[in-house]
Amino acid sequence: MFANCIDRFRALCLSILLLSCLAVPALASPFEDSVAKFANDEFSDTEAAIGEVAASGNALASPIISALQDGRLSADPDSKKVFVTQTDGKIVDATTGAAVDKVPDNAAAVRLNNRLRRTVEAALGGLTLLSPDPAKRLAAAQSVFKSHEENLLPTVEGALAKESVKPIKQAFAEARAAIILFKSDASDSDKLDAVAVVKARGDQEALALLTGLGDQPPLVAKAAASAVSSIQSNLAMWSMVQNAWYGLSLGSVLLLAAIGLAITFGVMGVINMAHGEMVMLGAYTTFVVQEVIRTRYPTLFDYSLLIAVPLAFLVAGFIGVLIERTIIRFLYGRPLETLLATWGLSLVLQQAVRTAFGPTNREVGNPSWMSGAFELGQITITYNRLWILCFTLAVFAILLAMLRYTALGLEMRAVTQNRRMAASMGIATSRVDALTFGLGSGIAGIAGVALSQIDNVSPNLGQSYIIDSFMVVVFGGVGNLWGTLVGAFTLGIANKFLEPVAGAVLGKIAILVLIILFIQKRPRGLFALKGRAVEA
Amino acid sequence: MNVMDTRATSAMLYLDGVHVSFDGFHAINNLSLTLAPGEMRAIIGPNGAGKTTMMDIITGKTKPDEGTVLFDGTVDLTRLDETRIAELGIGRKFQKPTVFESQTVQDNLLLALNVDHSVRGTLFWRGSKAESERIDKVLETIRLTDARNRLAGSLSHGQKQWLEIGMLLAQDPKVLLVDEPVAGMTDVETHLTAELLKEINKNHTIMVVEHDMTFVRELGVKVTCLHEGTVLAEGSIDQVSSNERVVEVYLGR
Amino acid sequence: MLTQLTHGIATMTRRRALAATAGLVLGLAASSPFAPAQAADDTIKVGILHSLSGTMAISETTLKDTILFLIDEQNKKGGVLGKKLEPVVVDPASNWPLFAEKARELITKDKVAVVFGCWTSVSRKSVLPVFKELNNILFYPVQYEGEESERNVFYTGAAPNQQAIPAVDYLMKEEKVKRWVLAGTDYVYPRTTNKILEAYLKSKGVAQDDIMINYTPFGHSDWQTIVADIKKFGSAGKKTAVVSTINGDANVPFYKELGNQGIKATDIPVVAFSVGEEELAGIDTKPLLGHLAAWNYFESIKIPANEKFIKEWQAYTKNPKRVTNDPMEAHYIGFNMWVKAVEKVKSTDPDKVIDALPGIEAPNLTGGTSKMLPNHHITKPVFIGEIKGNGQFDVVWKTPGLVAGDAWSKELEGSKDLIGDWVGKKCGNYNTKTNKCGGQGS
Amino acid sequence: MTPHILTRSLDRAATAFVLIVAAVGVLIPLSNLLLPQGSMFQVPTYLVALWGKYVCYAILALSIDLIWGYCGILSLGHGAFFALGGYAMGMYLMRQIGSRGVYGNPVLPDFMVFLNWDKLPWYWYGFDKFAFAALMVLLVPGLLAFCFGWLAFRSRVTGVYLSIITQAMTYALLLAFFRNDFGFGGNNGLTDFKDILGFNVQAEGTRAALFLLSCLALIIAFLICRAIVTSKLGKVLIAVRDAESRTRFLGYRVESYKLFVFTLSACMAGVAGALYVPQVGIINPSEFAPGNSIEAVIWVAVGGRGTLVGAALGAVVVNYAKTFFTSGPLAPYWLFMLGALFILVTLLLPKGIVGTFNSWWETTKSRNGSPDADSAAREDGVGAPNPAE
Repeated sequence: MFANCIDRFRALCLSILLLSCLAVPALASPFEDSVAKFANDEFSDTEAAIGEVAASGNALASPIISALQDGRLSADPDSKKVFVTQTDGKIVDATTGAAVDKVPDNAAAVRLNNRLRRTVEAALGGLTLLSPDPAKRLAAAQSVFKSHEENLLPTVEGALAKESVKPIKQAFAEARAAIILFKSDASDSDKLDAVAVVKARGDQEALALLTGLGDQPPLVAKAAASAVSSIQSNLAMWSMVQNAWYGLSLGSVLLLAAIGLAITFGVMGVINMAHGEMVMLGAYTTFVVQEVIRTRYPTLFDYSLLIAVPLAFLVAGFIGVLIERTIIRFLYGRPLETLLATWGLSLVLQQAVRTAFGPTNREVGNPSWMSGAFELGQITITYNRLWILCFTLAVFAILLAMLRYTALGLEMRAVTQNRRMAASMGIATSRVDALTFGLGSGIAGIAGVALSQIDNVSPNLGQSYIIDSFMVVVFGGVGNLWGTLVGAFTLGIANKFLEPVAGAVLGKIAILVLIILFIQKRPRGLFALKGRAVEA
Repeated sequence: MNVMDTRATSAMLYLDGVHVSFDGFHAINNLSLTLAPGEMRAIIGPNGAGKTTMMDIITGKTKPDEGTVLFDGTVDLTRLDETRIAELGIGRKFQKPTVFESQTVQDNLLLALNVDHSVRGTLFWRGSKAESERIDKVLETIRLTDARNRLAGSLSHGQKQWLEIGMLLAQDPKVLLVDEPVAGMTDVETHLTAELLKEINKNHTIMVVEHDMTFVRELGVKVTCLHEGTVLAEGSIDQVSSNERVVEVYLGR
Repeated sequence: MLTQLTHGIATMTRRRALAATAGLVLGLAASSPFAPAQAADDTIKVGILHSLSGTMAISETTLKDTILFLIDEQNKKGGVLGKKLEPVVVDPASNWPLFAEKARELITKDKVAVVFGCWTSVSRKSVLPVFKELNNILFYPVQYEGEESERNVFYTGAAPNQQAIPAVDYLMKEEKVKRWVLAGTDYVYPRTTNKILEAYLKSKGVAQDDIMINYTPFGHSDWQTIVADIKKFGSAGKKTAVVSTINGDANVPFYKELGNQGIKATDIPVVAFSVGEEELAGIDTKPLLGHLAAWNYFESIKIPANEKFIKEWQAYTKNPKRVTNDPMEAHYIGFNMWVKAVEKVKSTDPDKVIDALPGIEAPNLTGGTSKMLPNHHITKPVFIGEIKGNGQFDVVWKTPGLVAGDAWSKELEGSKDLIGDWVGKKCGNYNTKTNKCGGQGS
Repeated sequence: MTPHILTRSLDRAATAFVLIVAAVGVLIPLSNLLLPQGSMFQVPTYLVALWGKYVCYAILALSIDLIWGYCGILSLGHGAFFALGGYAMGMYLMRQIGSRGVYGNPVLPDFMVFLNWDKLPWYWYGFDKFAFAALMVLLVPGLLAFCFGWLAFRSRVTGVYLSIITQAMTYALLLAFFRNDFGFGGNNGLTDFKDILGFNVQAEGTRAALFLLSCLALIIAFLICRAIVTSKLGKVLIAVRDAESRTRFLGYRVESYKLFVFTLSACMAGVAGALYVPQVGIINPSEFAPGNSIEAVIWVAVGGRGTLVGAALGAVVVNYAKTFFTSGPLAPYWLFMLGALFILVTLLLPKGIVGTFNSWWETTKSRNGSPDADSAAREDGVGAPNPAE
């Protein structure tokens, strides 16, 4: 009881110190000693230093540890001096807080490994539980939930009592429950309450916590076991939803890759084996855009993809028009020869990119709005996948609208349905051909922008999508954009429901075999055009 | 046995209540038609009247949604595929002349001969005198004897039409379906074709689809006018061409 | 020529045509491009057998440049035995039978003294019979599954005991990992490595339930399900780590998915055996901070020899950003060993060089001296590096000394009694139980 | 087969082709074995292996030409049959290694030992016998082609759809053979062969014999193809190629014809693969890669689709070019050349080398008023295919 009081008192002091942010000069030499350990470049010393600094109650503790986490803490191994580079670029001495001109030349950033990173997180969690920034408090509560450091209980409880923001309060309650569950001298009833709180959380981390409890009183163990099974069955249900989402996401990638092909192959009947290379060119356009932005206008990085989309469309579209004018137009009505010529073309384009950009992968970064994930119920939805899905549907809708409502769209449909008639009505068929092919290629280029966010940007990028794209278009039914849409999502979802059962490889084989069998049943795909026209 | 059944069993071709639609478009609508053995029938009708689709149905290329299609009174054609129907003895000439362009005239006829059509049969085939005599005869009939070694693709349009008719002869079917045999022909050729068809009709049942009214008149046979997938009028050429509805939808003005 | 040929046949009598044909055929077959090039006597030819096109170009092109660089450096020093080295570059185009064909061409037509080449195991397997038959030397610079020791091949990359096992040891000790995901691309190297690791983990008391093995096809790009599975497997309350033998292009989408699904190295660390500086150059590494790789070399190792090598390499390639990696170091070591062996026996005769190589020592780029062992593998230090935000690795652990490469794994039933010894026993698969050359028998 | 089929099939060009191949088949091994090394006309052993490979590719090209050039079936998965034949032979060669493998296991191939398999999977039984393996070389590709073709042709899957599903087939097989669990050595495939029928595969004599055999196989395949394309069956095939539904209306069962040539062609591809494997020393799943099959189709296009000599010639020319360009200073640019070759041939020489030559020959001859212009123009008894399918 007495110890508890002291703990609370200490926590109170700590919180006052942190809240007021008073730059009290540290008088205690133990703090200096502790900080100096950072300069030893030994993980064990660094670990000790973190513990001691965190426990010191010194106002500089939090800045030091967060600097350590971000790699802004440097140490001079000779003088054993440690420096904090603040986020605004100013440099201070870690032990005194006094401003310093520059870090000595032989100082190096204090190194961390994963174990230390966890220690830092836990320490920082303890230190920022009472931070005025709600986001930091939430993060702190979550890191305490994971680390369940017993000595943080009083701080957590204090924070819990004061917290007014509901989700954070909930997080504090969960953090407290986690600590209590691991506290050997907590009462059974406290522990049972804690189990209930954790069970209510119901996610994989709750599951991890409950399954990792170790020895517990029988009553608690029983409650934990039942909580585990209930969470597991709940999660199993969610995993179905998750598979469906993954399927949609994979379907959107397939659709994106195939949609340009649905134009060049589906509408024009040109078997364009260089389609994948158009996708690749789009991805490389993104790379170039990002490179320019990185070196010239770093602040615009988040807009890089928005800039890349029209550029990729233009680049790939232009090359598409060029290809149509120089190669494809001589091969109309000879689909299989087009296949061979475009295959040759794909080799040339690949090697050209390999020569220009090198054979290795190129880095295309995710803008901040495409990084990370959010939780929806018990499934994780990553932003990049979500955006790609939205983007794909948007491209699809725009394309559909374009074909239906614009003059070019009308001309395209006229030319593909009856070339001679269209020509005699004054449509410049060769111009329409070039533009249609350019449109299909341009859309492939756009697809490249999106795919650069989830896949390699290398000369081989296109190869990995070409077969899948053809499967999607053929499965959906040539000449039918809606067929391509349904085909892509069907294949995506089927793949993702097969994968957990059969594994990735067998799942893919099964899909291929199913497509082969399906084509026997419906030789012209899911949404085949009927009637005499198709025979022509 | 009622009247209908007698008609059915005695007919060479018997279509009754046939419907077919493509994506909601009714190409054939309650079509009923009977072709007696040895008859030659001319089919006329505007574009989209369903003439070619009707031939597709008879030859097994298109399956009707409902209705009866009988051959020789007993054989249900809707259950058979093109090959089987051709084997039964229904030959067809296409609207657009379809010959094997990269093969010689002679080979085109050879392929059409109604001899063993199995893989084995053709692999170990060796020509017989009877066969070459028949080919010679057909070549003479279609006036292509001099062109026998030319590639079919190098023939003129009219010659291709004739070659295709020649292939029908070589096939020696019971029923010939002839789709627009004189399209693109000169007047002389048209006349000769009419003569030729009449000659063929001596041994075969024929159904001719044609737009050329002069030609149809020259044939001098019973005429059926189709419109929107159904029979509009039937009778002699004079009867049909004086029919008000026919004039309205087809002959016009 | 074709015209002449057919024309000729049409006009000449058949017998004369035949004679003409015979001459032509032999002429065609025996002449260009295979007529032995007039080898200048004052050079020693070095074959470079790395794919410059196709799927493997991504990794192998750098190694071609490395050897060209090393040859260039050696020639500046006056070459070998007073002769200049002359590189012969061919492109096997990531096509395995073409590897064999090109190896044959290098040895027979170009008469190279040694070949540096191959990346994938299958390419090495494909050229192996050629090197045995024509008795030449291959230096193979990539970490591989082991289970091989051939007289004509020198393995300068890591054997499993020089990479996989130390990495697992590190995770057990430093990270207290109790649960293991062995994720790999479905081919021989991951299969074998995982077999070895599974046996090793079990010998350390890890239960079967705590090991999850997963294989994916080459170039797998949709990792959503597998990353979710790893996450689920990791939520069993025990510290979990992923040991990744995922190969090549599949790594980028894998790491991107890991980063996006928020799996941090502090939660579930991933230790990879096929991800080096070159691979990281294609990824934004900030979300990957703290994930691990085990190699025998890292570019970030700060010793003078390495810094000099990097500086010269970047100057040679005229690219100040060009990275270095482990297989490059392996070629560096192998090349220097070969030079030393040639100078020792004063000949490039393969038999003499092969016999001289075991025992040869050459400095590596991490401050030690590697030695060629009788089993044709070398001694190497093992480093564990954590990925940093700048695409480099931070060395967090290393073996106290150099580890000798095992040709045959001690952990596998089939090979535990085998050793390779080309010095004493003159045998690559000597059975220490039966004291016989020729494998397990049974 | 009755003799008249043979005699009919041999016109002048065909005879010349057979004689050339026979000359190559005899002279190259003889020069390799008998002439002293370094002699001007001595063909080094590695060239024997290289040309052996080309000859196998020529057989594959013939098999593709038979179905594509004469029947209009564009298979983008013919590499699968080639590889299956190769695997059947590879399995025999693996079993011949016996206890000479690195682990010394008398029954299990090395890769099985190292994956801890304790017994041979059932589908490896019998492959220790050459006769059985030889049967499988024909049977496995043939059976797969038969099943696949039976399904596809009966449902009238044609043109592009057929091409794409053949590609799906070979891609599925590629993935399956990559799996180590499948029991064919995974990515590494089958390699390190020692003996074939008791002869060392690496011995010069064996190589020479294999080369001779390959040439013999090429001649036999050529004669079979000639016999088919010059028979009435060949005319039916061309009819199917040019106007499939017309052929059907003449009463031919088109699917039977397609099935027959497709299966036969797959068997031929299988034989080519089986001869290829001992000469290159490895068979691995990358042979199933869709790109390989497309390339093989391109050989045919380059040489001249619908001319058997052209197909064989195309295979040799393209692969010779590949060998030539992948070494030396041109190595980094060879893909440009290969790609450009494919584009230029389809654009400028749609009939391929031999097809174009034939046309040229025909015009020259008719200008000179030579009486038998027709026979030269129709070197294989038919006109060139109509490029528009």
